[in-house]
Amino acid sequence: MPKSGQKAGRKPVTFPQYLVLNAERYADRTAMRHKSYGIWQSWSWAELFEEIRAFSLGLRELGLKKGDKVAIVGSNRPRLYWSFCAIQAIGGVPVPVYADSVAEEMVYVLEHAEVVMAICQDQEQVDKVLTMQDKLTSLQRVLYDEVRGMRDYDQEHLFSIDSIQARGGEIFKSSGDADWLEAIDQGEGTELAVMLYTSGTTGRPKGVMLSFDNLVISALNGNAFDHLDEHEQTIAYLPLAWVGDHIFSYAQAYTAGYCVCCPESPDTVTEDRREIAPTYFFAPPRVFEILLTQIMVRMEDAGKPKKRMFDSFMAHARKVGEPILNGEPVGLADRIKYWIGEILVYGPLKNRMGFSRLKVGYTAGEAIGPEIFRFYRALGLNLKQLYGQTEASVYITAQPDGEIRADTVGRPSPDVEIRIDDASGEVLYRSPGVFLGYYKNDEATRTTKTEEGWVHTGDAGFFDQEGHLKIIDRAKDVGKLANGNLFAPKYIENKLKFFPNIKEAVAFGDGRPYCTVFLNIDLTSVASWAERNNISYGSYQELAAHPEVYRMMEEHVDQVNRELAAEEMMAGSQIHRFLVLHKELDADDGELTRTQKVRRSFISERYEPLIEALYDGSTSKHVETEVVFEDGRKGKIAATVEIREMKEHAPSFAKEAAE
Amino acid sequence: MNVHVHPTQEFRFMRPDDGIKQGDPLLVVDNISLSFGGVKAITDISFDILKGEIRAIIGPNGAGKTSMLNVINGFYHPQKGTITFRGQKRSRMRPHEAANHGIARTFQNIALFHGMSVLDNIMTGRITLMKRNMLWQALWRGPAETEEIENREIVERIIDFLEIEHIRKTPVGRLPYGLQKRVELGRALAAEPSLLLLDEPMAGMNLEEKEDMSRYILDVNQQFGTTIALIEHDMGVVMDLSDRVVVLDYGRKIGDGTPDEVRNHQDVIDAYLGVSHD
Amino acid sequence: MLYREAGDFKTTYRADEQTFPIRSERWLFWTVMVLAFAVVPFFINDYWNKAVLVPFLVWALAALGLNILTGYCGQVSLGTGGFMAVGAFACYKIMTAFPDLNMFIVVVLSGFVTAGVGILFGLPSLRIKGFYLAVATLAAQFFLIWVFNKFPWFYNYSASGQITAPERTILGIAVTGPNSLPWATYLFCLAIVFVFAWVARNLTRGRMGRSWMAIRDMDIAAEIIGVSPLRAKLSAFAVSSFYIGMAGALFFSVYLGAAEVTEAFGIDKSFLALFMVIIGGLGSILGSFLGAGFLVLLPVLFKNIMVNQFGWPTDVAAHLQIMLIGGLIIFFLIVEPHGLAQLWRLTKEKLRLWPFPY
Amino acid sequence: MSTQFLNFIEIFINGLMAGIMYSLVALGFVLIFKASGIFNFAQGVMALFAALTLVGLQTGQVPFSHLINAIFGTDIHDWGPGLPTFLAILLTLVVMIALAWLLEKFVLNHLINQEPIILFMATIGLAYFLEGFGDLMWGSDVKTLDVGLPSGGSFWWEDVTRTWAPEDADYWGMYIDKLDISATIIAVILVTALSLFSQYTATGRALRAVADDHQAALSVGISLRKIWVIVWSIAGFVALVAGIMWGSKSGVQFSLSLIALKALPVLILGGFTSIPGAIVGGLIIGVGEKLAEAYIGPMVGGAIENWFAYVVALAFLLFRPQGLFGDRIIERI
Repeated sequence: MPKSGQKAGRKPVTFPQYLVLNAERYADRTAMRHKSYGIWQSWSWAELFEEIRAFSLGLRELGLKKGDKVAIVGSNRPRLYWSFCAIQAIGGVPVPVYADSVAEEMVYVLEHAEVVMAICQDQEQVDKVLTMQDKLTSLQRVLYDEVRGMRDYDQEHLFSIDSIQARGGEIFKSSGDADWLEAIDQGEGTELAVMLYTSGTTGRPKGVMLSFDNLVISALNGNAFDHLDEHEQTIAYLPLAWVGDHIFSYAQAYTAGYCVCCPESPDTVTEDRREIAPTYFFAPPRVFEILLTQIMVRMEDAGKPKKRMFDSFMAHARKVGEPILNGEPVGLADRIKYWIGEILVYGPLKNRMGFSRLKVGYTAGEAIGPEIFRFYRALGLNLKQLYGQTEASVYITAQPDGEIRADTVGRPSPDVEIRIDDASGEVLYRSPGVFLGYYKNDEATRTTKTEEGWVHTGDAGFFDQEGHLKIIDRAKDVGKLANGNLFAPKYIENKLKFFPNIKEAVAFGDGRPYCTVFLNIDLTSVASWAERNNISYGSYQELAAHPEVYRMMEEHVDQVNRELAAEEMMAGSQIHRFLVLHKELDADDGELTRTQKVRRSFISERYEPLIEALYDGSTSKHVETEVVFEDGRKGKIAATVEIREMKEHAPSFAKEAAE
Repeated sequence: MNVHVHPTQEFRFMRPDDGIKQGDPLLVVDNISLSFGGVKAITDISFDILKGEIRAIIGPNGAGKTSMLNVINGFYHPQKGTITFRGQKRSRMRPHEAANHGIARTFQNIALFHGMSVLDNIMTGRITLMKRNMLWQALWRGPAETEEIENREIVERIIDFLEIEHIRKTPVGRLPYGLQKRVELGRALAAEPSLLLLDEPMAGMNLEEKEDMSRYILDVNQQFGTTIALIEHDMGVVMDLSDRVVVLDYGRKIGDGTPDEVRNHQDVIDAYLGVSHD
Repeated sequence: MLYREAGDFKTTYRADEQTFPIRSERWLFWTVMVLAFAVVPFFINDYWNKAVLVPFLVWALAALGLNILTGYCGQVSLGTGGFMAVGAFACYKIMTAFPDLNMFIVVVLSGFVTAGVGILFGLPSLRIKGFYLAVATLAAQFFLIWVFNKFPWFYNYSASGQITAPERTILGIAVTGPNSLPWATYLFCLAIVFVFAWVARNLTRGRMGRSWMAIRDMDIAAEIIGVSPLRAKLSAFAVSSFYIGMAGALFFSVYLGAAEVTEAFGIDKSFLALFMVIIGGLGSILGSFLGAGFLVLLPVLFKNIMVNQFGWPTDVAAHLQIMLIGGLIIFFLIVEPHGLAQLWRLTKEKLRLWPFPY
Repeated sequence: MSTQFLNFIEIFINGLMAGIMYSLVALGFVLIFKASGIFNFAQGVMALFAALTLVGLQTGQVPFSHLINAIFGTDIHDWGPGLPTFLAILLTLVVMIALAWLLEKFVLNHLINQEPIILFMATIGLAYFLEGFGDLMWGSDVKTLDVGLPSGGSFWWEDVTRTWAPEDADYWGMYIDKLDISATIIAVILVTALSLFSQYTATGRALRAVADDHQAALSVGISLRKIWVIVWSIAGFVALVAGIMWGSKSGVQFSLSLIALKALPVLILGGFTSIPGAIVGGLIIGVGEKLAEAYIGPMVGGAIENWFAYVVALAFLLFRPQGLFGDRIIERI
């Protein structure tokens, strides 16, 4: 039990101070769990305090000083989380690193941050660090969590966390922790708390410096916004180096005093989540998408009656689930049916996914498909979206309860000011969470953060009628049609890609008279649709050009146009003409990046004749395209691609607003 | 107060002290002969196994390798010769007594208990180390449960060591072959043996599984200091793993020494060229 | 579907290894127990007691015993009837020799006597296996019945050769003899079955149970990893006989009241117990109860339908009943050779996965 | 020769003859176990069922008359004078073959690859079924079976043996039932026929192949299902013969099915898979039992024949676990 050295009446402003406070106010509450050796090993806040104190004293003994940077490399394991606080208690700065990055990538971060110590999870990570030892002149010590395989390493600057903690324990026994607590007490909110390197899409990663104030105030605001308290349970499974995990699994946990659970291994997250049933959960849209796909695939194999029952209740949930969740009035009969569905379908589904106790779930990072989003909401899960950045300590906007829309990212978070740049449409914000600056990169800091503290997000967006922010695209990609209307290709493409039948879409229109798109069908999805509808085809090319497929695509595009027409900013950029590409866009052909992102400029060059055809009014175009086959041979495929004309919808936003 | 098992605490699956110094003979096989109804399986074989080493027993099919292991752990009783284990000359001994003395073993054809889960199979390996009598077990609460949990903790370390956490509660019958082999190694390790006998631990495995298994065997030997005697067909594996090799052919010993010595031994070359082996 | 396991996680090995690891099952179990102990006694009548509940409990105990030997240790026994007879006669002798002894103690002592006999007849299992052993246990069956028939000392030289249970009490309440009340006999049996089912669970979950199962699954490997076949097999025989002996004691003293050995404990009883174990599920404690319930209730049901409803002559009904039971057994073995317990497990799996098919 | 010795011989011979009867039942077990690995507990009930059917056909009973009367309130029993013995036997055989076929189709075929204990339990279920079915079909009253075999003591043998004793002895000659003699002769014929069948016919060879190695037999294209029908038919035939013998001797009633229990010690003695074992084992048990009954029985109060055979078999097994004709087991791992 800590002897509080807290200055009387002062609110804690650093995480070590929160640790001291929690060890008092929540002494017996569980602070952390880790599934290991088959059970959930647990630590109360009081125990956590002792562990971290021993760790911290050991680190100090090892020579860690105020201001020293320490790299943390590994997956979500308790001791790596402890090391954050253990380092900060001495005044050191933790620098979490993406564990899956290769040695060359890691060396840049470690070198740039001038780390003096590296705390690694296991032999694999230690090996990575040791291979680049000669480049890391400042690195003096390497610590490791798991001893497995470390027996043969006898370098004298290698230590197990165990031995460090044991040493720290001895120090505490012999000379107590008064000076250590004193040092914690001295901590100021303005001090540098952590450095998070952003994996920028271009150029070298930048070290975002966040102060205690940034993190603590953001965390407190986040807690208040979603009414999170010490009763929450969350599961830590996202990379330590990612700001979201740092906020959800560290900052908010310490400030609210809730419990963070570490899975047994990255492979068992699903089972572990089911066991823990978190009350607060974050996942990128992809995770929700995969979960939904798994559900649907497994239900496909269910017996007929069960499948019918499932479909019927899911349809009902889509109808009334969200209104019930939002507290809107719903008829008694519908409520009863929903209640039966809860017993038969929704409840079991939530149970299988481990969401039975979910209070708040968040998704962010990319746009989530409205169907996917609605599915979870319909089940009665309070899934919301937020918009955030490392530079903002996550929170920029978030959806308040009861105001959930699939296509917005919500209202500005507490204490956050937002403005939209008139010229470029770029979103700028100012908040207590705004970072101190990029480490050793003043130039980048200056271009991102204005004198007044406004930060450029790089994203273009606008507020809708209700005051919700809508993000449309990266600001630099947003263009204008020849008639001056806004053209946001990614926004249109995303809308198209939400249809399961469309795998990829490429929109054109910058400086052109109207918007046109290339479409790529999703083979799996369309093939199974074809099978159900007795449509025979011999090849991808044949299927893609099938009139029925075109008809289906036409419906999808029309649907998107209707949606665009309902939006003030977008109504002008409806799709006028489209075509379905005769081949799948492929990274082997250079059309996609290795991470499956569209390389727009390359495609415009390669399919120049097709783009021209989209604008010259022709109804079909013959092309020959060079391709690389799987075995590396090169060949040509030729096809005549049909082009369809679409009808434009009259703008309907005004009408909707009047309703 | 929560109880914690630290993943990092050093752990050795070995009886604390068997009175033999590192490098001294742990087991001495002296002049053993074994026959079944007149058919000779083993003829006058002598060799020793030193504490801390990995000793390979190789030879073509039918050379008497498995019979030799069966003699060592008391399953077969030789007509002639003596076995000295941990300095004590051994008289006729039942296999479970040999197990009690610290000899554990895996089998050529996996001999797991198919009605039980992975966890229970490995727990069964600790049967010689669990002592609570029937009365305590009938009551369960108290000593029996405490003993069970203590042993479970140790077994969980083995599960962690062999990286089979995800199948902990799966019935062994549902596992693929390679994993079953691993579970069997776990069951043998659970007995904290002084001497570990492995009968073709890599038979029927693909390259990747073989590499994994080799790593486990080396780790067991190095991390826990367990003495290992293994039979293996894959010569590459034998040469990589073992400290010393004994070669049998038609129930006789034809070679004994380091892998290099054995590889160049004329009799051994003949034996291996003269017979087809798989 | 009914299972809600999310959030039901284990922080200790004790919690992880408990009998009902799933919360809802714990609830179900204790609800059933409360019903059995606190509700049923108020509604019980003589018919339900004698025709259904007591035979169910007694046979559940016997099946439990046989399941330990056959289901857990893999030693097939056809001597259950004989061992029940040992329990019954031990009970009779103790009851008449020590009239003041608490009936609970009498039953347990009968169990111990039977355990001793069981060890004796278990000795051949060290040499012979499988069906050979099964046939050998028949020797026990015939020999024991013969002994109890031949030596009048066992039935206190009564003229009829029958043994008759005198009235004995627990806490002043009669549980045997003609004056015992249904609720008392029921609760007496229930308490014994509850306690010893719990003991059986304890024995099978730990070292002992694993050594039995190791012998069952692969006896040679078991011995090589350190299981002593002598201890494992004989302890299984002892424990199994202990349970069967208690069941025999209850069968005689509480259920029948009076018994003639060849009639009450014939080989058909051995088969009945074996059926219960197989239909219920080998190596499952729950299975012992399900099997006993099934085979106790089925004849009652048949009899009610054919004699009471259709008014058929009893002999025709009896023949049809035997035939149907035989047929049902075959049917069950075909549909689910691992018994009702496995059926329960599969259903549970389905419900846990609901709404998913796998 | 002394009277004691003559008595001994008489007991011995009677034992041998009783043993033949045991062998006859054991043979049915062995045949099925060899071909399918099933320990057919219903063999005894099959004999009972065969005998019941035979009597029923012979005497012209209406099958299921009790059940029919119970349901429809009618009062029918016989349909006529009955069939001639030969025809009745033939028809019973047809019934037994039909039974084998039905059994394969509805039971065994669904239990392929199950553990032996499950198959064993299924045969116990079958025993219950057949017992109930037989009783329901033909009634459970004790019936006499007469197929025209001679019965009663052999006076000729009595006369012959009387002369062997000393003149002054109070000896009336050995008693041997003629029925036992015919049974012995029939059993010998049956065994010879079976051996010839398995040696010299294609089906017989297939049977042996299956017994040796199921997998191999399957791989050379022998239909397991066909084999099973055949082997169960043969077992049904053997059961019929045993049923005739036992039924003629002691009447057709439920206790007939218990002769199966008598055959079990024969099996452990002779081994589950050996036909000579079944025969020699049967003889040993028969003789042992009769001798024990005569010489040990009086000492312990008699009626020991129920268990004595088992004890003999058991004692034997303890010294030779593999049975009389089994090979020594070398355990491998």
